[in-house]
Amino acid sequence: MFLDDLYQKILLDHYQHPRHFRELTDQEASVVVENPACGDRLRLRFVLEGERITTLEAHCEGCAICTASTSMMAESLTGKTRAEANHKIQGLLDLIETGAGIGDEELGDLKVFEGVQAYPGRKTCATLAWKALKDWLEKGKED
Amino acid sequence: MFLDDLYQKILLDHYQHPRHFRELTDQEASVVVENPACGDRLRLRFVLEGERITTLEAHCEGCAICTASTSMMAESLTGKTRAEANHKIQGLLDLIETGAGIGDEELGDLKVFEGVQAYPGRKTCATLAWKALKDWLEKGKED
Amino acid sequence: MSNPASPMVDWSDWRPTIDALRREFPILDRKVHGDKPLIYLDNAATAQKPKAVLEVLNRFYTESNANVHRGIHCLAEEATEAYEASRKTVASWLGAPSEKAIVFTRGTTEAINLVAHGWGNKFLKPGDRILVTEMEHHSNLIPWQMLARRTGAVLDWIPVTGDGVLDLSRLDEQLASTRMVSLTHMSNVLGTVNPVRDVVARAHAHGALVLVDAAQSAPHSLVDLNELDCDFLAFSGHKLMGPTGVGVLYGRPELLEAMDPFLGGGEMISKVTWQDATWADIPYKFEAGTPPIAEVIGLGAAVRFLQSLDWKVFHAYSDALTRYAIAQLESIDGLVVHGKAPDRGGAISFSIRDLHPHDLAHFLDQDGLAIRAGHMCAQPLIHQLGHSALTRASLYLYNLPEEVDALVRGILRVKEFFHRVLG
Amino acid sequence: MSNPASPMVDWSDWRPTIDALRREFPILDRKVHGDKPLIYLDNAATAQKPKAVLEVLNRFYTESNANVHRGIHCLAEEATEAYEASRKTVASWLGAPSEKAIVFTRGTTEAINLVAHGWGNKFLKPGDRILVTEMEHHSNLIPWQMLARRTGAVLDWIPVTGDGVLDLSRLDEQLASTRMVSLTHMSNVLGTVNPVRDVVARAHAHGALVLVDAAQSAPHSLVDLNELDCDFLAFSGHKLMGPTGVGVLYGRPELLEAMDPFLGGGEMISKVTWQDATWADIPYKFEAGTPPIAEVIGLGAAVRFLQSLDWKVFHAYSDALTRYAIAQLESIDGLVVHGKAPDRGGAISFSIRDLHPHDLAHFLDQDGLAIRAGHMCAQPLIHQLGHSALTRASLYLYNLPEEVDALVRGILRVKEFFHRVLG
Ligand SMILES: Cc1ncc(COP(=O)(O)O)c(C=O)c1O
Ligand SMILES: Cc1ncc(COP(=O)(O)O)c(C=O)c1O
Repeated sequence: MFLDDLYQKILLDHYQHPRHFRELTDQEASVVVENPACGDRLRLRFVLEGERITTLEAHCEGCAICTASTSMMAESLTGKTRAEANHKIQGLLDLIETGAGIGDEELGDLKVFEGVQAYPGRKTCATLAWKALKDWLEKGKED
Repeated sequence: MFLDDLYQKILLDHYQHPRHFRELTDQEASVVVENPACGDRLRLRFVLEGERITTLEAHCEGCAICTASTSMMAESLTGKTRAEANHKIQGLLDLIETGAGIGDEELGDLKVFEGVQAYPGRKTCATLAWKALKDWLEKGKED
Repeated sequence: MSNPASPMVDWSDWRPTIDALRREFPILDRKVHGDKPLIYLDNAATAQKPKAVLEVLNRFYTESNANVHRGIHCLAEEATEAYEASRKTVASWLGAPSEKAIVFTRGTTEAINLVAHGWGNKFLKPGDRILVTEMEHHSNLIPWQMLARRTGAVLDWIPVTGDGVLDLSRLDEQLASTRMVSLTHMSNVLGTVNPVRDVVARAHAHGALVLVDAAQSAPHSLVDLNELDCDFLAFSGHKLMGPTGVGVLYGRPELLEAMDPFLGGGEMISKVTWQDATWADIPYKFEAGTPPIAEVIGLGAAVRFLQSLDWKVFHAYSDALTRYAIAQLESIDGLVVHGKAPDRGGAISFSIRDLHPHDLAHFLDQDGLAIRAGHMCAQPLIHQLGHSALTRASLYLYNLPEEVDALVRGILRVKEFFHRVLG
Repeated sequence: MSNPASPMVDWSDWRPTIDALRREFPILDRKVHGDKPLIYLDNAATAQKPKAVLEVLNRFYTESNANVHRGIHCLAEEATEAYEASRKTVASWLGAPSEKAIVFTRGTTEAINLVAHGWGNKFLKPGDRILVTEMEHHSNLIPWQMLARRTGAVLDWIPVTGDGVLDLSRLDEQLASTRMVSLTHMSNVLGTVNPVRDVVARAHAHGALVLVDAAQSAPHSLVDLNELDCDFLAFSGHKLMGPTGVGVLYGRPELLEAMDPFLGGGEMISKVTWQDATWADIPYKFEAGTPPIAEVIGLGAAVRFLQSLDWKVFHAYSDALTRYAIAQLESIDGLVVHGKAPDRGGAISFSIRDLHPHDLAHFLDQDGLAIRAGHMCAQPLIHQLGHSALTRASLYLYNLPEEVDALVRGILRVKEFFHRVLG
């Protein structure tokens, strides 16, 4: 199965043991987003102190790709500044859209999502959390 | 042109010199009907005394077939009883739908409409007045 | 793969018929992802098209294409005749009292919206009840939600039991002050075939009308208006081997006559002045604008194709294949099939412990298996079943037992893969 | 027949291009009534389809047929990709700011009804004015009449002069309290091309929105949103060489976002509970139910076909052919062409003294000539012109000067026949 390249151990590990996950109510969540294709629901809670993301919590009832992508985002962006986060978000989105983007080193484990490029139907799964955070950071600017 | 068989002198004569035609207002008319395909409007005025149609007047802004058919109806049914009229109406409608119907003798000039059978798009033109009278006679029964 | 739990079925009597049928569908020869033969098990979403339909479409466009109803030329007359012949075909197929009762729409969804507007806006009053069921497709739920909001009517639901059948124990109570019951004939999630005739009789006794969503039942030739006795019925062409872009609303002529038109435009008028218009007779009153002409003609061909089948054979085959598929699927550890109705069709939805439908569907696709994962446009039902998504395999007449076997094999492989990697 | 009054045009430069174009249209080889070559002059009603469109339709059904947007399998992804590619094609063809601004509908009629409901029901108040023109097709009149009745808004008209052009002398006055101007880009009766850009600028200055009915102009590739600057625009696929059953509504994204959805059902929702639903993002909010999938994909092929043409050549040819046809027709004694706009397309409506359009059309049909007779879905305009029916010949890119000559010859023959029999 070619899909093995996408569903690697690292991804499935995050699926099985998602990091920074806890049950979140809609009220607690900073954003609630849905995958329109499947109705999966994702709740994310962010705390920004100054320019730094100090807390990033999530809960996702979704597939392995969506769950792992959310978990890996939470792990890699907690403690990062807004600028650092934006850089990484864009890197991940570019990787999935075009295969290009920031280097392998910076991507680290996120490189696993390169495989999603070949599967247009799954792009939403892989990017849902990242786009939600991006929107939230952009809106945050206006405050 | 095969259409010559339909557009015979008798038909075009009624088109040019329609019988029993005069300007009728919507108020005066017993029925006003339209050809939904083209928006042509036909006004008919009937007077029934007892069982007999004593007056049958018409005005039609329509094509040759519609005008001639209306004129020939007025001519052939004025003075007829309801039963006689119904018989002739059904004869004309059958002629146009199936080619069958009452004999040539009874049809007389109306035989010209046999040709409409081949032209589904013109059936409404040829039957508009006849169907309107038929409906009116049926409704009349309820009085 | 031979599965010890599977019922022993002898398919050989059916085989020549099904093989002959399959030859009518060019797409069934398709290979995907390189050399994998397509195994199409997403028929409840849309059905594949036989050559007969494609040829009729192509012939129309290359020989008779014209606009309908208003032209006095050869092409316009051919097009109009073919268009109206489809209406006759559909009317007689359904057992409708008259062709005037057949309105062509874009699909089931538009047909239901048409009734919600044309009938609902005119006749519903605040407090009137609209009754649907808990197993409705969004297309038979949202139009009524929107209508309730417009008119102040109240929306209520017939509950669904754990087995996936309607709980009609409180129906008579629910029917008090109900003006419209709108229910699906066959669930696109649970496969359940509902006792429509019974619901109709009880609804009529309370003076309520009944709309039947036949999107899933019409493709299996289960619609007989004389038996169902419903007031409205809707289905889509694309699910019964016809083209996309076309569907049917059947309505009792006297109801259609009483209703307001829905869309305004060409075709649906009689006389138009600057400020006002009068409407054409039914069914034209509801067919505003240039209709989906080629699609209606193609739908006629699809219905004729369905009519040409020996349904004694195909119903028996479909039932056997559905039962076989359910048994095979349930032999998989951790797999639960949702919907245990005794009377059911081939839409089989299931969940598997620790395996999300999206992941499963994606892996199966790599094997050429086309199935569906998600909410299947029935979010409330799926949530009620305790899920946010399910996997659905839906069978149609041309599916084969080997395809079911391939599905089961595929699922087992995906389970093994996840097990292996997750340890 | 050589007509002394005809302008001398040298067609030879164009000829190879037009002949090559004609070869793309299988139906143009059709013979009718035995051996009469089809002369199709009813293009404003619907256009013929090039092979490119038919092949795309057929390929979709035989290779990729699946429902869109919700499937994670190969066919569903191919179908979705092709469907969304059509949206991109249409958006870039029109010069739309974003694909989100493109909503697929069944046709122009549904598109206009969608705006009348989704925008009109929400934003119009009693006394607000809706401004149309006296040359509108019923599809751009009835929806506004119905909306005015629903909301208490007032319907008003921009008059049309004897020459068939808009009388804009009172426009600014009429625009006071107007919220929506809806006008045709090109009249299907008079051929007139309206000064949309000017009307838009003045309407915007008064805070009114403008919807452009581009049903007749889009087929001639006359739509550039950057130039027109309108707020909504509607057209049908079938008139621009695409399939029936599909059309386009363009709307400014911010307007589409503010509007209520029109039809409720699958595809157009985000989250659904028993009592409520939230809507999907634009454009999906307006695409309820299974869309006309094959038709949208076929429409994309039709637009690409149009894009492949050299419009410098085709516009010049169309203009020349239209001018030629008008001159030839006007040389006939007793014939009056309605519509003298300097900027005009190839829809040519005329009346002939003592010859009813129906009779004429019927006789011409016997010669293979397909023209239209009737009210052309514009009853108020036709009555204003003093008629209850007109005859219309409408030209498209593949028509030939010989076909115009045949029309003129045919008309003369019919006149002679009537003369002879009537004496
Ligand atoms: C100017 C104009 N507007 C609207 C329409 C309606 O288009 P459709 O019937 O495809 O919805 C037409 C064609 O019939 C037209 O010519
Ligand atoms: C039960 C049921 N109702 C309604 C629909 C809606 O049909 P369409 O999307 O063709 O309008 C579907 C299919 O999607 C269905 O399965």
